[in-house]
Amino acid sequence: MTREEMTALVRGKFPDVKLGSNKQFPEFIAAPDQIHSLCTALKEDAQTKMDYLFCETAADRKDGFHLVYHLTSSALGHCVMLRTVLTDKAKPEVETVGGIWMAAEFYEREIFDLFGIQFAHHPDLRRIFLDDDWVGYPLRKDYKDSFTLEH
Amino acid sequence: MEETLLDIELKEKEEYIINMGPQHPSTHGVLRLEVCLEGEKVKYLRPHCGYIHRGIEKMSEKLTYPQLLHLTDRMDYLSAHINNEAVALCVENAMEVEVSDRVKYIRTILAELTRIASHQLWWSAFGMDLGALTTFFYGLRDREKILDIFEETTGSRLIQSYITPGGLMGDIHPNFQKRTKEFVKYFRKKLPEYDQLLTGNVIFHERTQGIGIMSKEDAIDYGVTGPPGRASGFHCDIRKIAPYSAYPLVKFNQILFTEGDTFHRYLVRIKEMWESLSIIEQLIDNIPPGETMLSLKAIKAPKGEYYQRVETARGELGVYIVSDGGPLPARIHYRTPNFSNLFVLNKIAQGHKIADLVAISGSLDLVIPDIDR
Amino acid sequence: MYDFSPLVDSFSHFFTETFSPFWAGLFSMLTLGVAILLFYAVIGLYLVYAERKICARMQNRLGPNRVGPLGLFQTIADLIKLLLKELIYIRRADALLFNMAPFIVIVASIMAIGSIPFAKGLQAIDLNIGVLYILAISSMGVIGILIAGWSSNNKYSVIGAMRSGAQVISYELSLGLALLCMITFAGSMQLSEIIKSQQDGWWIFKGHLPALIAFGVYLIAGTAETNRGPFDLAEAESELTAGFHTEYSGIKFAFFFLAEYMNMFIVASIATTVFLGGWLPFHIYHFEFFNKGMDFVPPVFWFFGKTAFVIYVMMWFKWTFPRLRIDQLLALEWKYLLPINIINLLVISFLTLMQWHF
Amino acid sequence: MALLTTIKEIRKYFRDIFSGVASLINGMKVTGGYFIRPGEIVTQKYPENRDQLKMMERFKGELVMLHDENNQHGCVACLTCERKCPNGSIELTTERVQGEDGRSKRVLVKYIYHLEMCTFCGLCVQACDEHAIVFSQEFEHAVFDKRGLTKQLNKPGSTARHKPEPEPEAKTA
Repeated sequence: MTREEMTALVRGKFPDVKLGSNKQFPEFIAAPDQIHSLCTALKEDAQTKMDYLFCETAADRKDGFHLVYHLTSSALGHCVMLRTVLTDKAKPEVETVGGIWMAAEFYEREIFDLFGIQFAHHPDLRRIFLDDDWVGYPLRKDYKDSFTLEH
Repeated sequence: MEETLLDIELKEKEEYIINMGPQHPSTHGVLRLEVCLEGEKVKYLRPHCGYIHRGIEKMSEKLTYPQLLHLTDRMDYLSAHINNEAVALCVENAMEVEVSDRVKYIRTILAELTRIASHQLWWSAFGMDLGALTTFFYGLRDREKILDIFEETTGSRLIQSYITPGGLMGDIHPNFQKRTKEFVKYFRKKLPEYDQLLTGNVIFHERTQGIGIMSKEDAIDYGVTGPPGRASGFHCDIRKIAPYSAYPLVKFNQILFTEGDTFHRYLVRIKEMWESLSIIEQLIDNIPPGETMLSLKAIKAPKGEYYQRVETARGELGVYIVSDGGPLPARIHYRTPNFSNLFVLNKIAQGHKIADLVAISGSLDLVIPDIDR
Repeated sequence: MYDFSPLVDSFSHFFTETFSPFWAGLFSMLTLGVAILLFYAVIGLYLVYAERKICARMQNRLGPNRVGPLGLFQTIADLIKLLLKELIYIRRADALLFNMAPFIVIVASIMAIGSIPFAKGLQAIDLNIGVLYILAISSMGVIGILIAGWSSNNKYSVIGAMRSGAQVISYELSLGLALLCMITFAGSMQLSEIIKSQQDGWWIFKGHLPALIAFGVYLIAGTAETNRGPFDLAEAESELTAGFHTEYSGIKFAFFFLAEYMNMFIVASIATTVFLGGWLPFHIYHFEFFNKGMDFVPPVFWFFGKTAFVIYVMMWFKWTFPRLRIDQLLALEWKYLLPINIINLLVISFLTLMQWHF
Repeated sequence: MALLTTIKEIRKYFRDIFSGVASLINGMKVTGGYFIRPGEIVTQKYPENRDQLKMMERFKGELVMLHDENNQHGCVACLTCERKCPNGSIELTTERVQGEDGRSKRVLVKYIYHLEMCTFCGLCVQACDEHAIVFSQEFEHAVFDKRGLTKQLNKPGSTARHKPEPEPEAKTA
């Protein structure tokens, strides 16, 4: 499926979704409360069949936490990139996509561990790498601890 | 540690829980599997990782792109070349430059040698997991030959730091081609021995066939890639899906099975070694002349986001770079194969015996630093 | 030609003539005990060394080569190290049983040595039910293993001990039946009698195919009985770390370790005695010159040579095969070895009845 | 019919046994073959074979600074290696001196190399335009005191080798 077809399809279903500027994959920017339904639609639509979430991660940017999903279809082979921006840095929260792809459950645990983004309805949202009593979320840009070196 | 709901629940049920790891011979590193048993049967298990979490992603934000190598090497230390290649390709794509054919050929040969070396080590360790202790020495004996090739060209045996954004750290050693050809010839003779010792063995068949069956749906759902995914019929070889370096130029088969049990995960790797040998044979005599390093003013990605997928020995490695255009990346994420491969263990090991759990986790070929990063 | 009975008799004469009957008995017992203990230690240590050298050669390695020439004193150094090591006590372990278990294991294997005929007359006690005695004694070892696993208060140990219990109880059967086949041929349970019945040829040659099958079954069951090779489920390094002896350290661990090797020696020496003609030399029918030459080799050499061969085969098993799973282990016993054994026994009884063996 | 299946079962039973035993013997052939003919022994008797032990020429043992017979090194104190190092294992102390031509020039005072922090990535050697530093083949790094791993690479009393001054035209261009 080409980029144009994908855009038409997604925009047809979700008119609010904005188009991103990524050159590599077709990129769609959705609102946090929309991402779950967008993901479900992409997985269940017979034309897209995005059944393989190969990467889900976050980045701490100036305008908030960017949550990035890389999806592909194991049968059809096309990829898509979804993005949602959580502008509230103090209390970032988004609906989990763990129910759609099992892999997301563990990616989200990692994101929660390192960014502190809360995933609503996640079945087992615990720290995955760090100790349970760790204070702070290391991958945030404002994170500081006794090991941080000042450059 | 805080008691989670699950822990309290377990105490009430008085279940027989054993901790495999962090120091346990079968976990090949510091991974802890909290296994709940019923007799010898695994009821369920919970993996606990993070024992060697080094914060590579955080560290990467403070390093320039060429400096990233020495960290990516240490994620999946058995696929060090391929990890470096992933970063190099990602940065090159971002800068919109293309390396010479010579570099592409050398990278591919090194990647395939790495794949063989990694599978050899896995084969050795897998035999050990099942109690066949001699396999360990045969596998390592042959792996040593590859490490010698690496050492001659790159100067290091395990953590090579050789493939860099823009090309290679140096040209290959004059002996490289000769030695590699010698190795291919040697290993083509030794590989049937592996089959004789383990693949055909009736006890090995009994121990692995029909154990830990993973369906194709599960593999896709959990994101299990690499040999475990392909044993389940998941068409996930990045070398085929999104070819990079010299892979478009060579002929090779993607090994696919549909059974998805431990034995076929084993078989995929054995057959992949044959395929890797044939890839090397196709390339080794035709390395074209050319520059090994692009003359770039400064290696930095322009503003934007870039993603690169490569196939390591264990599955799909993704490098996700967010750049603000500066010399340092704003954010780097490594989508490592073992992280996804680990969590399917709970699903496929349930209902099997504890001895099978060892076989299954061995067949997933987990490298713990790659999980923890 | 080489008969040790005059030598042994002269010893006992010396004791009975010098001391009163009570002291004579005590002294002869003590001498015997010391001799067996020394023998036990030396054989045990050098079996460990042999195993390490053999597996090293199979794996393209050198094996021990640091302590002494060819590393010959390596195991002795290891023993000294183990003797000097701290004995760890587990707080919530059952102290009495925990300390007793290694002794049970080692006593069982020492007792079995007593009735093994090393050469003519070189046998501590020639019981008329020698085979039965050895079977009974060697199965006592598993009690030690069970106790060790249970009392260590370690979950891995319990699993290992339970596996070992199930395994030894099942394989005892095959072991006994395989020996029973040969007893049927020999018509006696006394080990010296069994050897005597092989004067004109070893049972493995005289007994046609059934004897070969019985030998194979015995080897497999014997390997399983000693918790070795592909049947080392009780320790299963990659699954249970060290199984039943996880919590043992120092000399107590050494006891388990030595007992394992001595059990192997005992199993091999029984195989030698029953199947391979014990200390009898190898003879070829009507080839007198060759037979005379063979007779010159002392029987002790014959005995230890054959035992070494059987031990080598068992080590070969261990260093080649992957480990079985517990249910496969039991399936192998109950589905394959036992039926084969019973049919084999029937055939052998028939052969003996018809006097068809040589 | 039932008889037929029974016979089939029995045949399968025995076939299983024979093929199983055959596969086991096949495996034993490999190990037994190596027992009789071990071929290449991979064990190295390490401290004894020190003399024959030769590392590959590119082996990254530890960083050294090349000195010639006049006790001169090639370092021009450009600090590139220090900047390139990902984990700060190189520390340079430099000072400004008045050159012969009157311009102030930076020269090396101390070249400190922290072996304990080095990850042997080779970026410093690659970056050095003067080829002043290289990796040696030394691999026995063990010391009893951690401080022994911090090394000064420029020998005491060594000076920088004089490099032909670049042509003035090239400078302006």
